[in-house]
Amino acid sequence: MALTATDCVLLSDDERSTIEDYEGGVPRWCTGCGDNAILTSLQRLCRDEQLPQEKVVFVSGIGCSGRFPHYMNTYGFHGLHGRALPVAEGIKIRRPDLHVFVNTGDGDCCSIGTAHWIHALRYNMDMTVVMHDNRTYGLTKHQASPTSPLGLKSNTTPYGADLNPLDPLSVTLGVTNASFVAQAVDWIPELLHQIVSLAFHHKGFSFIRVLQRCPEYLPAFFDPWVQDPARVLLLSHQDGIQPAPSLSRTYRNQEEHDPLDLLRAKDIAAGADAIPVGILYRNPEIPRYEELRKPDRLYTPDAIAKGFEAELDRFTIWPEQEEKEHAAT
Amino acid sequence: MALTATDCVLLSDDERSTIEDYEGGVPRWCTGCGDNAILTSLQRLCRDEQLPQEKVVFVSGIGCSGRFPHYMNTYGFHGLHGRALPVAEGIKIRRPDLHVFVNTGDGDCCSIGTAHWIHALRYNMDMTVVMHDNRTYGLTKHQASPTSPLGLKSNTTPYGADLNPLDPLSVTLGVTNASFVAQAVDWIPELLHQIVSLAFHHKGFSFIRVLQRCPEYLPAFFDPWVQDPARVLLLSHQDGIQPAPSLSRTYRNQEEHDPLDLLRAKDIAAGADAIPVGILYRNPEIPRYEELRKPDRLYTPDAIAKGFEAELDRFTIWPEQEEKEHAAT
Amino acid sequence: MATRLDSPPPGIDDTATVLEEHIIDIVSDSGEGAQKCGQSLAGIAARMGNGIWTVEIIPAEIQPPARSIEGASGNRTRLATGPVGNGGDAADLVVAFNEQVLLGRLRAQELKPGCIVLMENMWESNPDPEIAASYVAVRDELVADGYQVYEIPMEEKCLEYVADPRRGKNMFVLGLLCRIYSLDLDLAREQVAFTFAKKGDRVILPNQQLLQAGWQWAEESLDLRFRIPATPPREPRVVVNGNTAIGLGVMASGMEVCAMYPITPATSASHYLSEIFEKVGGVVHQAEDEIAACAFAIGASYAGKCAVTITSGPGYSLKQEGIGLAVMAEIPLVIVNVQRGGPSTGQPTKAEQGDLLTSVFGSHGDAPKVVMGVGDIEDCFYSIITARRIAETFNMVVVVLTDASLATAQQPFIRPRFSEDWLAPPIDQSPIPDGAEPYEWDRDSGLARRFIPGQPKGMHCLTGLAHDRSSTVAYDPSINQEGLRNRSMKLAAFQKTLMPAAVVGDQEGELLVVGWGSTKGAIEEAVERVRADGHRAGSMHLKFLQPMAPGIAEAMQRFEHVMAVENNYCDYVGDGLIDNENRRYTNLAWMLRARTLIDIDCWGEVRGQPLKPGRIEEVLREKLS
Amino acid sequence: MATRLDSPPPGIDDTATVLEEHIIDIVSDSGEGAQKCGQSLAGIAARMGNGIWTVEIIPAEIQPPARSIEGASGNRTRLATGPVGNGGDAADLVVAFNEQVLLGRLRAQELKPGCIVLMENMWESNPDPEIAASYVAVRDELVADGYQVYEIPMEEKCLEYVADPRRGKNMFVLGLLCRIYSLDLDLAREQVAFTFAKKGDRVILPNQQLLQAGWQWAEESLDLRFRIPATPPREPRVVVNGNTAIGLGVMASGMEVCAMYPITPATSASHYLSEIFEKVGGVVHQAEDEIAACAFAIGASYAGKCAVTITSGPGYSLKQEGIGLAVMAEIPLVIVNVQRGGPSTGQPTKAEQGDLLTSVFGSHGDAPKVVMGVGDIEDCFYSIITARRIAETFNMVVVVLTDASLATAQQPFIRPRFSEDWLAPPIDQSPIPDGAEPYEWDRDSGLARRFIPGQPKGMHCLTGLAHDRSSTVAYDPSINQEGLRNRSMKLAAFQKTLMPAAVVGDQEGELLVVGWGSTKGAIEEAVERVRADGHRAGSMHLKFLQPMAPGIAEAMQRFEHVMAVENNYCDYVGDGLIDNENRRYTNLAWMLRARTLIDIDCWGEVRGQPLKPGRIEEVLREKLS
Ligand SMILES: Cc1ncc(C[n+]2csc(CCOP(=O)(O)OP(=O)(O)O)c2C)c(N)n1
Ligand SMILES: Cc1ncc(C[n+]2csc(CCOP(=O)(O)OP(=O)(O)O)c2C)c(N)n1
Ligand code: SF4
Ligand code: SF4
Ligand SMILES: [Mg+2]
Ligand SMILES: [Mg+2]
Repeated sequence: MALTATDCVLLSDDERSTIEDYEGGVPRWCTGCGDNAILTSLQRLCRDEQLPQEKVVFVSGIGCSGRFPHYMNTYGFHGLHGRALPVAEGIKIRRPDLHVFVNTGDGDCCSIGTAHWIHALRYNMDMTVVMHDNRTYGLTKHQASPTSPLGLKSNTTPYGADLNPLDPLSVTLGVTNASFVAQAVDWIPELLHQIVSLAFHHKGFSFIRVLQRCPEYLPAFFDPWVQDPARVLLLSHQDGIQPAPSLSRTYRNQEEHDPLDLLRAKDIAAGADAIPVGILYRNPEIPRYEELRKPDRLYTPDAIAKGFEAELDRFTIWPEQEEKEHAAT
Repeated sequence: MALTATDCVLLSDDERSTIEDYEGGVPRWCTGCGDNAILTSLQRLCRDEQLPQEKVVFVSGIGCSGRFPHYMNTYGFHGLHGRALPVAEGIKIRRPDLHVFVNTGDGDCCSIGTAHWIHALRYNMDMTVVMHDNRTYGLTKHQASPTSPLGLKSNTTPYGADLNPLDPLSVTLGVTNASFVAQAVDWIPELLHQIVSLAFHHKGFSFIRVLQRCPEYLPAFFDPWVQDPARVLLLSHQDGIQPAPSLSRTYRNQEEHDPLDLLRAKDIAAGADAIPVGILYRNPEIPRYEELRKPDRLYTPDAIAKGFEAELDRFTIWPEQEEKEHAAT
Repeated sequence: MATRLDSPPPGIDDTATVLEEHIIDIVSDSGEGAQKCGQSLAGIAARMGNGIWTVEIIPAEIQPPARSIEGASGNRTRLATGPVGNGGDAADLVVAFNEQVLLGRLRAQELKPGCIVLMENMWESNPDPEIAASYVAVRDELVADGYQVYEIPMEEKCLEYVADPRRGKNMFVLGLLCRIYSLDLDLAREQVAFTFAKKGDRVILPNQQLLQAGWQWAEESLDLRFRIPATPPREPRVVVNGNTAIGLGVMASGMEVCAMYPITPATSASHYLSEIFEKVGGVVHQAEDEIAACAFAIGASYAGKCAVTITSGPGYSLKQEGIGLAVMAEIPLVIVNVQRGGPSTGQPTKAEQGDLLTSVFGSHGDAPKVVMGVGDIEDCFYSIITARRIAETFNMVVVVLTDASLATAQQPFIRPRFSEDWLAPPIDQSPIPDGAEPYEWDRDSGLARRFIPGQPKGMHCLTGLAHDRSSTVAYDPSINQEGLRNRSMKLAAFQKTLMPAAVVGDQEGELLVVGWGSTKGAIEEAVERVRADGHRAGSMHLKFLQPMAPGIAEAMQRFEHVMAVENNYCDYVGDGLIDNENRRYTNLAWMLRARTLIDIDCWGEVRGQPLKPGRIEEVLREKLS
Repeated sequence: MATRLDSPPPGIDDTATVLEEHIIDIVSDSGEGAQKCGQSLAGIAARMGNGIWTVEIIPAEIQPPARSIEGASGNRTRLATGPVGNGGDAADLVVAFNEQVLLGRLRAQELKPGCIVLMENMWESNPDPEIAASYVAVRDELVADGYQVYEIPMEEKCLEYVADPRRGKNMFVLGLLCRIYSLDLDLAREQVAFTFAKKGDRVILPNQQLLQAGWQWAEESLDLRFRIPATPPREPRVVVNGNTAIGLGVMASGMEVCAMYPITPATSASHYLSEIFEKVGGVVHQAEDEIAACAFAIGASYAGKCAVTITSGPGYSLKQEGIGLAVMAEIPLVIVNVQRGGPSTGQPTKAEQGDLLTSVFGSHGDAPKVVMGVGDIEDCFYSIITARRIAETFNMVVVVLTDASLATAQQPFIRPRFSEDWLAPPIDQSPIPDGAEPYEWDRDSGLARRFIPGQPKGMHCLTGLAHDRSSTVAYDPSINQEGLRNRSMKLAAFQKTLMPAAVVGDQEGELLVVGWGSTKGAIEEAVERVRADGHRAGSMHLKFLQPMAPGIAEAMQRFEHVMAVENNYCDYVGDGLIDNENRRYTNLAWMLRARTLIDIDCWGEVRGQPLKPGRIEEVLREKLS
């Protein structure tokens, strides 16, 4: 009855998976929520790449964004607020066969999850991380998040947010071993998808910040950018996104940006005017933690038995007779 | 018997405090430990500035560095591993009269305390923060820290640390609202002291990373830099450190660096060769959280009573008669 | 059940059936305003002098799909002649904006069999045949099952006044209900004005019109007339929910700093506080996480500004290390835990009392702290004031446990009279006398005077390490023992100040029910019901869970049986593999069994809802049989 | 006390006094190698077949000043004819490298009155007159108080062989002690070779010379001759400390991932594991903090690689939220808590058993998990294997409680024979049968088969929210109740597999002592001592603290008194304001009182040290009088 792994591969090769195969429960986000665009893009990616559903794990924290895995027909891990990344690392460390995706929110990632975010960048494990940045706490009904704009009136800042928003791109680019940093916006699905694909193909930790509309709590907030393409800066490059001509006609504000140019990336991120969309930084040379920690021998009962006996030998007091025998072996 | 605050000020004005006045218990660090140089510098600072001992609070986490407050004859708060910064913020928020200092280690700040570090930069509260970066866990007897050099053999990395060290300067410079970022080394006490003084006078969150020798666990690690002044890059500027001529003769590798130039600061931080010493970034214009949240009225029983009654009014159901009276007032 | 009690006041239609109480549910899709409708109804009744208790009906999801069973959002109002302390058992009358949310209430057994049902009737003519059919099916089923169904053209009627009837229906229904329950229309108009005060006349006037229209329609087309006699209040009262009461308590307690991180269902307390605290010079700090919030509060308290941190389950777990530090260093700290369904993320919007044991025994090592439960809305307010005072008198951590049911429930209570005694004196900045030490533990009470930064000659280094009287790190074994003893002694000293535990109902007899927290009203009501049948029963509600009031064991010994009733989990002997050797008890039962050695039985339920008096009554009857 | 037992083996000097046991302390400034000396001594004795127990004497500070009372660093070895399970009461013989560290032991009452004292004599001629005077004063005081003081020219003698005598003294002392205790010099040489094996002959040879020199000096200049008869071992044994045993246990249990964050005293287990785990394909991940370590372990376990996270008090508190998630989502997880002095940072290097209640009741909401205590070194090893198995069989969190005293104590035990049964089968990647659901809870046992990523047709979304059998978020109240019930049932199902609790000593009588964890040996010894005086006493040591073995109450009922003895805090009635209504009990006493309703008394101490049999004996005698 039980099928071997090879059987399964053969089985699934028979028929190509469709988008529907990756669809889980009916999404329960608000109408017009940018999370829907992200969902579509990732379902498309799975289809494009024909990922076996059982080999895919979507890991999330808590938030509207945290609901994401429930809407995928893959394995999902909807864990704790802020802790998606260390869970994902634990999954990946000994399961290189699994495709690991992470969905996290601006609060989940940049507030309670900050430490894990910084360190996940440093570990550079192979996973695709989407930060749904709606610049508020959606699920808990509108409190300021670290990326909330200055002056935002929210339930915890009824007189307006006091602090300048944290810039997740600048922070990310400051972290040693960051290997893939990109920004997308939910309202240009074509580029979102290109970015998601590039991220998926990057071997390492790919961090995508998606500016995501939350019509429920920040209804008109992104309108100025949505309505004025000049306020979006496309970062095109042969190693980055390549907007289709039709799109280029709308989005004329473009810069040819080499994803290997870290200093320029930092400068672009720090620029206040236009929203950069594209790959800010990509460096495929940075080693991955799961590779660095890859076992150089197989974890088998035999290996364990051997290693264990060798360790015991170090601490053993042999009875006189056995000692001699032991010494002889 | 009780003296008013003014009395105390007058009293202490009588006599200048000496270094000894700021000395607490006998330091219990290893001989040659760089923490001693930091202690001396901060005691000197208190003396130079004639800070009333009772108005000074040193807050620390856990680690060898965490012992710091015990050696100051001021108020001290030796709290939890990684949590010095939020404790310090809580102290400062309603006590602008207190001078708050924080001592934290590379593990304390850059590992378990990462989230608080990033957010403390963003809050930009007025305090002087010294990160004792010995690039290992001292107190717990030598495990790798995030800043440990690649390949370091430690108790948790017996076969050598796998990851490139996190660069605390680059991370810090990537954070919105960072207002003062500096680097010092324990073996150039003159500059350490200049930097500490500049940090103290900066109104905002001043972050100083001090490269600190740990002869116990990394005995020769800093020798190449200690012995070769060319491997230290002094960042001099009229708004930064100004090395004395004698020092300049030894440390010839200097760069005139404007602390307002953030992009150059990032580039310097990212440079791998020489250790930069000086002020990388300073921006006195960034608002401070305790100022932004300063009460615009005094917290007095009267004010509370008034505010409270006004709130109750919103929810009160008056008996018919009183209602009329109430409406009349 | 309903009987005429007395004659109606002049001007009031005397055909109305006089009731002692009624439970009214109003449910809609979320965003349709059923909550506002119910709250306004309760407000009007409270103004008239009725006892009320409101319960929010909250969907678990932020945006549940429209017309879904799990999406029921709204409000339950229990309306009575006298005071009420809980939301009661099931609805006598339900208003539903669509048949799906109605089904939700039905399935959840929240409706009394045969109760009155007022349904929006527009669905029958919905262009989508499935919807229309679904409406008809539900209606017919209800009628067949004996419910008194009334179909109401809500949307149709509202359209006569407003363009978007989805935004006006709730006030139409309010008018309808005011007529049904013979409420004062003038008071109702005032209430509407109050509800929309912030939005101004542009919003108030059309809503008053809708109110009037609802009233009118009921007057003309409905034969339902009830009256629940009320005693006009003689003292001013406030009507707030539990979380607002907490916010008011923080303001009135003299605390100056609240540090928090958002989490349901605690957050609304912080929302309210964010709005009001600055007006009196306080500050609400939203930290990067709960650990930082706790540390921030500790820092502020250490610096002399006693602080509070407000959270719920997961956040409470994260604060454990910080709590231990405050205990060890004897820093006053108030922690409010608005409990929700656990474990883990559990049921964020649902009621449970599952955090008692973790509050008492949480944090590694021996970390004695005061733990108190909150029994009703008024108690939410006063508990915070008490907690601040205990925290600062004993330099101690005080945990205040409330829960999701109190968070959103409303109940009128006598308007508090502000007292300066509620506030701490201004922080002491006088010099410390020579020779005094920062932990000068009194041998009997364990108490020591706290040194506050800024006090000359008080310099010392506070530490979470074991320390001696001078706050120096202690290596001597006996000093460690001394420190632990003194911190424990403070609890005993505080315990000596407590009044003996009081029993409500019979003082001796067959059954004593013990409880704590938000179940107070339901337990007392259930006990009253079995007493009404001649049983000799009483209830004891513990305000302090650690330490506990004196006299508990004596009180218990006066009864044949003792039973803890709690809104948390326990096993039942005979269920599956459960026997007396492995049964896990409800939270309070654990503690009382250990303390009193009395064989206290327990009953607990974790259905995400406040315990109902009827369900408790059943349990008591079974125990008594 | 010391008596001749039998004749010496051939070749052994028959003037030696034959002893049943002796306790030998060796203390120095930290870094002078007293620990190595003691461990080697124990190793030699163990090779000869003596029972041994070693206790590390650890200064609390990383670099205490030289020659300081708090700086005493070293080792206690209890050397006996038969097996020993604890470090005993006080030293019969102490070797001190300076008089200050000696004073430290004296003040801590660690020396038997009148015991043998071997002192380094060089201090008398120290150029610093204060030092010289201090030495003389201590020596004279000891002599006056009746101690048998021997002054030894350690440094002087060592200088004949090595340039830096501070680095050789310990082996000189080892030689001295081998002679005094009539140990086999050849075995001693081998032990030295083993100790310095990593460093090669360049280090081994001079150390062997020093050993010889010590032996020689004792032969010529000391009249102390003891012999503790030993039974040459017939089976191979291993001598390791508790933390090494844990590391070995992890390796042998089939776990593949250990995620940790450094913390004393847990870290040395991870250090050892870091060294060995990779050799068999395992990985030790040092996370950024304990929260991440716990989450990482959960991720690995979820992915089919059962994981362990190792920590101590503060780290354990931080993991509470993660633990709750693992409980809720039924992810197997082993957590080792090497307890230290609490609360808060407390006493990082000191022994305490203060985390039991927080292990059982920690994490908000109802979070049932298995909690087990470790009784000795061998148990450290096997407990981990058992824990992994329980975790994976029941998809449960298993907490293993050990402590600072076991962490560094050494005791020989029979070399384990590796068994493949210890390992889990390789992870299941076969397709899930049609219709199967991820939480197919068995009604009686609560058990469900776990789906592991990679299994075709097993796709589902795991969640920490309340969920139903298909892992869908549950809004239905009865599903929440069902989930909590099933998670609790698993504990009951596991409980049914436990053997009844065994009583050691008398099976009925005057007094039953109950304990758990590292106090096992000390309690059993104390009970033996009072039994030797004719008292009828027994002891019961609980391995499982949650759930608990059957038969506990029955066993207790056979005794007049029951008393819990623990290394954690409790109040005492009559001390200060303490009475029966506010007394706080030791951890286990709390739980047993609640479960059995038997009036269990308790005695607990928090002096940062393992409990001593002599102190327990006193307590038992008082209870028995
Ligand atoms: C430990 C903990 N703290 C707080 C919460 C409450 N909480 C749930 S989601 C959330 C924030 C969500 O914001 P974000 O991460 O931006 O996600 P969004 O809903 O906006 O997608 C918070 C504070 C929680 N579940 N757990
Ligand atoms: C919650 C918690 N985790 C772990 C520890 C153990 N611990 C104490 S200090 C320390 C690291 C110290 O390293 P660092 O911050 O670099 O300070 P240093 O000793 O090097 O000055 C650790 C892991 C602790 N005390 N608390
Ligand atoms: S609240 Fe905002 S983020 Fe959440 S589902 Fe609605 S629109 Fe999306
Ligand atoms: S261990 Fe290192 S950091 Fe700690 S006191 Fe010694 S030298 Fe300093
Ligand atoms: Mg968000
Ligand atoms: Mg360090």
